[in-house]
Order: sequence, then C-alpha cells, then structure tokens
Amino acid sequence: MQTFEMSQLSSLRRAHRRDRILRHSLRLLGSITGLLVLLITLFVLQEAWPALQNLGFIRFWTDGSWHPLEGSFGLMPMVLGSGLIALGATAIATPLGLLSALFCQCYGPPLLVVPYRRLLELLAGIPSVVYGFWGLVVLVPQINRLHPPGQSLLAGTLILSLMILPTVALLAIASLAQIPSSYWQGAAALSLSRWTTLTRIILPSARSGLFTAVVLATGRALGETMAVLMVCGNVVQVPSSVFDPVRSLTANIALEMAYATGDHRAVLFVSGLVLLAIVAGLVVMAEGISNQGMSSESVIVHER
Amino acid sequence: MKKISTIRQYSLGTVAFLMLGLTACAKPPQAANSEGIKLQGNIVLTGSSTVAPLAIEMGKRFEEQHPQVRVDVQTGGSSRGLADTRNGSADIGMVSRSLKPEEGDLTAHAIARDGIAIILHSENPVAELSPEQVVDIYQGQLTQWSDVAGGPTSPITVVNKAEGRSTLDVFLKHFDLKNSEIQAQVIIGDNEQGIKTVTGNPNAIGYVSIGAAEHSIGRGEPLKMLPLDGVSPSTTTLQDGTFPLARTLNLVTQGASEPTAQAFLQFAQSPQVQDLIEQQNFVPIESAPLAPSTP
Amino acid sequence: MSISQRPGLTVTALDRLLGFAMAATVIAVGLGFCWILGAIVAQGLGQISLAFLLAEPSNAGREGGIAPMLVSTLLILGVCLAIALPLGLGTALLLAEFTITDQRLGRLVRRSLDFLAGVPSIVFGLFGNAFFSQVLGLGFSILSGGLTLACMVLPLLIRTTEEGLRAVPPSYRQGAAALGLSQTTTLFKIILPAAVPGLIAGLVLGMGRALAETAALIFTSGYVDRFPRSLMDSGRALSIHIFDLSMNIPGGDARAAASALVLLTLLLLLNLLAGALAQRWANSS
Amino acid sequence: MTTMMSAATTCTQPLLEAKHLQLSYGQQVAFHDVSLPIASGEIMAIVGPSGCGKSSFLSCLNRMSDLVPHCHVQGEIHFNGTNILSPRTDTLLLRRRIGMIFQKPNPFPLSVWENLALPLREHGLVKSQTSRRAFRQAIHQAIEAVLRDVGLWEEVKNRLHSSALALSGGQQQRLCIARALILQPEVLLLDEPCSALDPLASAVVEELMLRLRPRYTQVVITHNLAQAKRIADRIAVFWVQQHKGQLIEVGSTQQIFNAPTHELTAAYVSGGKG
Repeated sequence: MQTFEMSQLSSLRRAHRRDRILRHSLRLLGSITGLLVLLITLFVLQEAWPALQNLGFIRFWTDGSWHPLEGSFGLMPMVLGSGLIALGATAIATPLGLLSALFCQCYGPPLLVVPYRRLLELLAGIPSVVYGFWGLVVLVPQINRLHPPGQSLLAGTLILSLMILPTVALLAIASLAQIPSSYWQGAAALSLSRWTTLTRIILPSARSGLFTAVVLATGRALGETMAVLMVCGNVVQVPSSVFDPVRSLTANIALEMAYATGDHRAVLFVSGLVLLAIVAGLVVMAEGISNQGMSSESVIVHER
Repeated sequence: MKKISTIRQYSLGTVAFLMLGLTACAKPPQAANSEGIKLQGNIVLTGSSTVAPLAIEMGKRFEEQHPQVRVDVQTGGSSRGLADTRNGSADIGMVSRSLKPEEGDLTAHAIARDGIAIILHSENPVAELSPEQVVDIYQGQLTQWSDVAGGPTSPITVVNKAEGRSTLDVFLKHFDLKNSEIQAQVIIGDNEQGIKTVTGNPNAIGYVSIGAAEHSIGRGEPLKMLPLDGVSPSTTTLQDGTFPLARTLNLVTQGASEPTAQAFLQFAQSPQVQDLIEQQNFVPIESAPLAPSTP
Repeated sequence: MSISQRPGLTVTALDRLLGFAMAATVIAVGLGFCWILGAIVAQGLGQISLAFLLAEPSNAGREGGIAPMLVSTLLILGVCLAIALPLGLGTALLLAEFTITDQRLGRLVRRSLDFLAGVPSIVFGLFGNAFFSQVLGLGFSILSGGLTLACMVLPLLIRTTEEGLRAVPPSYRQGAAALGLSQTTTLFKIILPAAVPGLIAGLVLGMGRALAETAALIFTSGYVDRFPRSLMDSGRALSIHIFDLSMNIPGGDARAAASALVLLTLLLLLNLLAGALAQRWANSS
Repeated sequence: MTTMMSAATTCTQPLLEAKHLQLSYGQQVAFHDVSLPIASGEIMAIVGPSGCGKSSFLSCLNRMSDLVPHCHVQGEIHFNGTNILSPRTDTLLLRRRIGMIFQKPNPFPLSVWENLALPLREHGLVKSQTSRRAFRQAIHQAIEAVLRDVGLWEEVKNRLHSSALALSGGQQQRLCIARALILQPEVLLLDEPCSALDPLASAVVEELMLRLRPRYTQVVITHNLAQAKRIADRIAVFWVQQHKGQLIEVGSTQQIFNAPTHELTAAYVSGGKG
C-alpha cells in the first residue's frame, strides 16, 4: 500500500488542478454570456442616445402618432401591438405545445411520436420569411374574406403561435423527461386518472422547466420580425378588434431602418430599447414567479 | 481596400479556416488584364435592396472583364448606403432615390430609372382613378369602392409604404400629400409585399415599382396597373418620359474614388449594362428624360 | 354509491377531454405543417434539380442554382456551432452543476440569457454589424455572421442543455462525490454522456434557429452570392436568398420555395446526423 | 496515511468522532448537539424514526453535506485526530478514505468494468506500469479481487463489459459496495443499504457487511431493528425532540436491547421486538 502513495498524491493534485481549471473556465464562459448582454444593451443605448437627448423620454409616450419625419414619435400603440401579438401567440402556443409535449413524452404511440417530434424540430427550422410568405399568400386572404383587410392582429398571432410552438413543445419535452419514473408509477399504483396525475403530480413537478419554456417562447414572440412584418399590416394604431392591423416594435425597426437617417434612425433604436426593456421586465417577472415555485419546492425537500 | 485590417483579416481568416479543415487561398499578386489597365482589388457597394440585384449582375459582368477585381454587394437600405459611403466602409453607396439637399457632400451617379404605378386586383372593375380620387382614397375620404364610378360595393383597403421609403416620397410628392394625412389599412415594406397584398385582396389599392408589377402581370398574377393622367404605366412610357411618376436609382460616392471604383461607375453608366438594367425591370438612364418628373 | 361515483365520472370525462385535446393538437399541428410544407413543395419541387444544387445563381437568382449559398450556409453554421457549442455547454454546466459555489453568477447569467432570448433578431443584426464587423474589423464576412448567430442561439442552446443536465439523476452525482471523484471526471465521464438527449435537443433547436435566421445575417454575413474563398469573405446564407427572392425579386417565388425546400432537407439531414453522432458518442463512452 | 494501524487504535482513541455536531438547512435545524465516537473496526448502527436527522448526520461524516444548498454544519468531526470540518480538508481525499453506500443502488450508467476502473484510475491507485497492457492487467487484478470480496465475481465475470444498470438490485448494491471498497477506504458509511432490496439480496448484503467487519469501520443507518441486532457492535438511537433531531442514547447492542436507559429507546426497541 505504501508504494501507491506517490501516484495517489499526484493524482490528487492533478484532480484539484483540473477542477480549478474547469471551474474558472466555466466561470469565464458564463461571464461572456453576461458580457454579451451588456454589450448589446450598451450598443442600442448608444445608438438611441441622440434621440433621447434631443427629444427626451416622455415624448415617446405622449405623442399621439408615429410620423418620425414630421416630428411625432408616439411609441405606445406599437408597445401595445408587440405586447398583444406576443401575448396572443403565447396563449395559443402554450397549451398546444404542452399537449404536444405530453403526447411525445407520455401518451403517444411511439410509431407516431418519432415523426411528430421530427416535425416539431423542422417547424423550428423554417425561416420566418417562409412563415410570413405563407401567411401573406394563404392566411391573410382567408381572414380578408372574413373581415377586411386581412392583415391583422389575428394573422400575426396565428403565425407567431405556429412559430413558437416548437420552442414550447421541445423545451417542455425536455423538462417532462426529468420527471422521475417513480412519480408515474406511484400515480399509476394509486390508479389516479390521467387528469389528476398530470395536474396534481407531473405538471407541478415540471413547473420550473415548463415555465422556462414559456418565457423563452414569449421572448421569441416579442423578438420576431419578418413574419410579423408581412402579415400584421403595420399600421400604427391601437387595435379595436383582432381584425385590425397593428405594428410591432420589431416591424417598426425593420420597415424603416433601411431608409432612416439621423434622428429617425436614433428614434428607431429607441423602439429597440423599449423592446429590450419589456423583455427585461418579463425576465424579472418570470424570475419572481419561478423563485416562488423554487422556495416551496425546497421546503418539501427540507421536510423529507 | 481597407489596408489596415487586411493582414488581420487574412490571419484571422486563415486561423478560422484551419479550424474547419479548409484552406484559405491567398490572392495572387496583380496581373495586367487584356486591355492593359491594371485594375485590381475589392469594390464594396452597400445600400438599397432595390438596386442590389442589379448591382450584383453589373458586378459579375465587370468581374468577367477584370478578373483581378471583386465586386461585393451588400444590402441594408439606402440610408446604410449613404452612411457607409460617408464613413468609408463602402466604396460606393446604392440609393434608390435622388439625393437630398443636405446630402450635398456626396456625388450621385444615376444608373437607372424606376416608375411607380398604382395597382389594383385584376377582378376590380375600376379602370381609372382621377388624381383627386387617389388623394381622397388615401386620405380616407373615399372608403367604399362604390363611391368610385364602376366600383363594386366593398370597402377599400388602402396599402401604403413605410415611412422613409423612396417610393413613398415620390408618391407623396406627386399627389401633394403628407404621410400623416394618409389613412392606410396596410403598410408594407418591399415591392413584392405590396404585390402579394394586392393579389390576395380584391379590394386593395397600392403602388409599387412598374417593373415589378409588369413582371408579375406577365406571369399571370391577378394584378393590373391604373393609368395616371391618361398615360398607362409601362417601361415604355417610362422610357419615353410620358409617365410622370418615377424615381432615379443612384450610385453615390464621396470625394475622389479609387481608379477601380471609378471604372466601375463608368461601366455602370455605360451601354454595356443596358440589357442587365432591362432584365431587372428598370429603365436605362440614357434614354430617359433628365428633367425631374414631378411638378 | 351514486355520490361516490360522481367525481369518478367527471374525472373520466376530463381524461377523455385530455386525450381528445392531445389528438386534436397533434392533428392540427400536423395539418398546419403539411399545409405550409405542401405550399413550399407545390411551388418549389419542380425547380429542384442537380444543376440547381450545383450551379451559381444568375439573373438575380431567377436562374442558375444555389451552390454558393449552400456552402456559405454550412460555413456560417459551422462557425456558429464552433463558437456556440463550447460556450453554451460550458455555461449550461455552470448553471446546472455549480449551483452551490456559483449561485450568484449563475443567477446573473440565467437572467442575461432570458433577456438575450428576447432580443429581436434585427437588433442582433445591427449589433453584429457594429461590433463584429466594425469594432473587431471582420467586415461583412461569414465569420462575423457566424459569431452573430452564435450570440443568438446561445439562450436556446444553454437552457435546453441545462434542462438535459438536470434530467441526469442526482444519484450519479452523489455516487461520484462519495467516491471522491473530481468534478471534471464526474462531468465528462458520467454526467455529460447521460445528458446526451438534452444536448441533442438543444443542438437541434439551435441549428434550426440558426439556419432559419434572416435579419441578423443581412447586416453581418452579407448578400454576396459568390462562393466564399475564406471565412473573411462575405457569403449569402440560404435564408437570405429565400428572403431576397420572395420579397425583392419579381418572379422569384418558385426559386424561393425551392431554396426553402433545400433548407428544410438540409436541416432534417443535420438533425439526423447530430442524433446519430451523439448516440454513438453516448454508447462509446 | 492509510489503514495500517486501524485495529490497534480501538481502545485508545476513536477513529471517527463527532463533537457537539449540529446541522441546519437554512433556518431549520435537522439535528443538534450530537457527540458520537466511533471506534476503529466496529459496526455502528444508527436507528430512529424517520426525520430524526440520521441521514443528515451520516452525510456530515464524509462532507457530502457540502453538496446540499443552504446546508450549514457546526461542531467538530475528528478523523484520525484531525477536524475534517475544517475548510482545509481535502474532500476528494476524505471521501476516498470514507466511502459511502446509498439507500438506492446507484451504479453509473457505464459497464461493470468502468464502474470500478473509473475511481481506481482517478485516484491513481494502480501503480503506473511499463506498458498499457500491464497497467490494464493491474486494474483487472484489483477489480477481480474486489468483486470476489463482495461475492459478485462469479456472477458478473462474463459480463464485465456490459452495462451495470442491467444487473439486479442486489447485484447493483454489491457492485456499489465493491466500487467503494476498491478505493481501500478506512470507513464505510451505509445509508439504509438494504431497504431497497428484497429479503434474499438483503441477507447477502448483510452477510457481506459482517464479513467486512474486521477490516473496515462501518456506520450503518437501518430501520430494521432485527438487522441492527444481528450485525451491529454498538447502536446509536436518534430521536426528534422539539422538531430537532437528537442523539438520545448510545451503547452496545446488548445494552440497547436488554437494558435501555432512555424511556424512548425502551419503547422503540420493544416496538421493534413486537
């Protein structure tokens, strides 16, 4: 046994060194991500600065309309537009995505699950312009027959929900996969119904992952540009029904950035900044909710 | 061009390429071309997405004549073209409108003209609109097609262009409108979006580039162009100067250009590229009237 | 008797409703997909030929092929993954495995990621142009485009990978810790191989997002439709080609659909390949 | 450094000794003021009702408690004379010297061979040899020895390279014991090692623990009083009082079962008898 000591000692030293390197490099990698966010925010802020300096922050909320070349910079309708589109899309995509995930992870016959999963993965990879194109050529004329002009909040919401569905579904599948099989077995042993098993046991314990899925998908919906631009009509107004056209903050940037100079350009960056602020608010809110979930979970752990 | 970063570019490029197991091939030193003019290097064009496809085709033909030259065309919009030309990250900017007075530091080189036509769905029985009617429709005073002679009983869907677009500028100027007066139901970006919006909606009215509309009508899409002031829009009437609603497509530069860029500018304005301009549904500049089209 | 049965009956009804909703969802999503795919196939399939895949484009993409775009797309994706995979895997490991020692950093990083996920792609594009193309001097290039895309797919990649790591039973970690195994060994020999399904899910989502992206690439990897000679050359991605053909080129629709079809096939192949490779890796270790 | 004089120190000084140990999760105290010496070579059984802090106590002894978020340990634990709760303690080395077996068998999702070779290589326990082949040979010898030790060799010698997850529960648990033993530890901590096993497999593991008795110091948590009576030299009884776990009595197996001093112990073991 004594003869092993040297090699043991050097192994130990090596192990510690490796761990130290690992820890530091992971910290470095993690910090890069944080730094990236800082860089992007700074960049947008810098570009938006001239407008904020010349116009102040208040005017973007008090101006009645959006005609940046004629000195009127109201962002409110677009904030509302972005919010409504994203909210609507999330509201549609969340149950559909969840049901898809349950189908794939729990109940579907394997013969169908594999192709369905592939389909979801492909759906995630269709360029947004293709969605937009399809929406413009197929969906919008249908809605137009129902209620003109067709380009509307409804069209944008439908297209977007289809686009973020794979994100919700695939992330939900990943978090459902985490549920220990003993939970299922326990529920089955008590001959609990599917409904009770899901609502009382499975979904609560997958809550944090499902929540992440929804937050990421909402973020994606808020950030989507091309498809929204093509099907939403882009009129800057507060919609009075789902058939009214709206403009999102992203579409605003994409539509006008190409021809904007000087102050107009800076003002467009302000709309980007507002979008970032909305996302940041969403993140903080989401964190609050999921922290509540976490703390109740950890209480359970303590009691065990 | 951009000598400062050339070394870094190549070394970075090489390192990254090794990473993927490919080899970067450095460019061989200069060689004289058949005409004896030593043209070489990269020309970078950025700007209007309307001009970009034409510029790419011009660039390809130019590269055939001058094998040592590469023409890189980037899009991003007219304003990007102006900004990049000013800050030097592009040799030539592409702008789909005339330069404004405050842009006097730049030199415009007109390469082609593009007309703007009012379009309707081909099922719409309306055959002509007076300028007053167009104004009323766009201002939201006429909201039903039945208010127009021969029109069906359905609401009008007004399709407008997004703020800042040069087609919008030309349209507003021609009809003496302000953008804030316009009551639109749909606001669009590119021409094709306008065409698809109108072909998908029998009650829509919009305005797009004549070349694009002609192309779509030629392919049998349900679209028609309305005559303006009695002149029917076509590349022919645009070419002979009778059609009033038009804009100029420009290449812009700042100060004196390098010889290669200079040569490309001359090439882009020469008859050698006339077929390319027509191929992309624009009208060559030589035969178009030089006077501004709008009163 | 009848009282005790009543809740049972509602639960059965709920169960039936659940089953019905699930079937309806699958059918609806399937149909929606087939509708979109059908439209693409109907328009584009006739355009696809070997020449289409192997030729350079001409007449602004209305004629010729998409070979340079294919090459550029793969190169951009390669750069994107070469950067995003190590960065994403490392960050996911930090978030999932170092919850005790690096709690504060973890929370900060997670917050950043959720934020990053909501940044619109066009802002990524403008940022990429300002930072990678101009500050770092990469210009319009495949490298610049790939780096921008890497920033964009990071949140998806990391959160999915993190979920995958969390799906690994904690008993493995306990077992390894009780044997005095170093964290490095634990992670690379035990945790990572067991987390492969989650890693693939992240990879597949990330690749899909990267291949589909348009707005972020217009300002970074650019519009040049030639074969790139190096990563410092500008190269047009397929998604941009599709965008240009359908929105900017009159008469480009059919070619756009054909290109979209090629893009989807490419994605399908890459997904299958990733799955197979990862499975092999998991089995071998 | 290693187990050379384990047998000799029995009467002079305990091998492992907890002094006024307290563990809390956040605000909640799991157990407090536990002082328990464990002599070298003995089997110490820890019994008590659920939630009395037995597992938490065991997890302090090899600092596994470090892995639990918000977990705070106060007091001292002396191992071979040094306080292992000191931040300077090398936990990798500590856990090599104090092995742990869990309630549920937890072999890695690797082959039987890799499950054993991985910790062996990690700790450099096989002398580097002149050739790769000789190195492999040495590992093989160590694996065979330890598998024979736990009585698993005959059962798995033909499937060393197939997945360990394919073994039965009892085999998996013995593999986990083998995996701990291959590191030549001085102490084995066993957290209800038989509770997930059927009676037959449980008997095999129990017999194994008895066989390991002279060579390894063992601390075992069990809910099975009969089992404690069969295998333990001494027994420590934990109980919950005022929502905190406490050590209420410790003594030889005979004394605990026949002449318990604490009334709760008496009630507990009599219940166990019945």
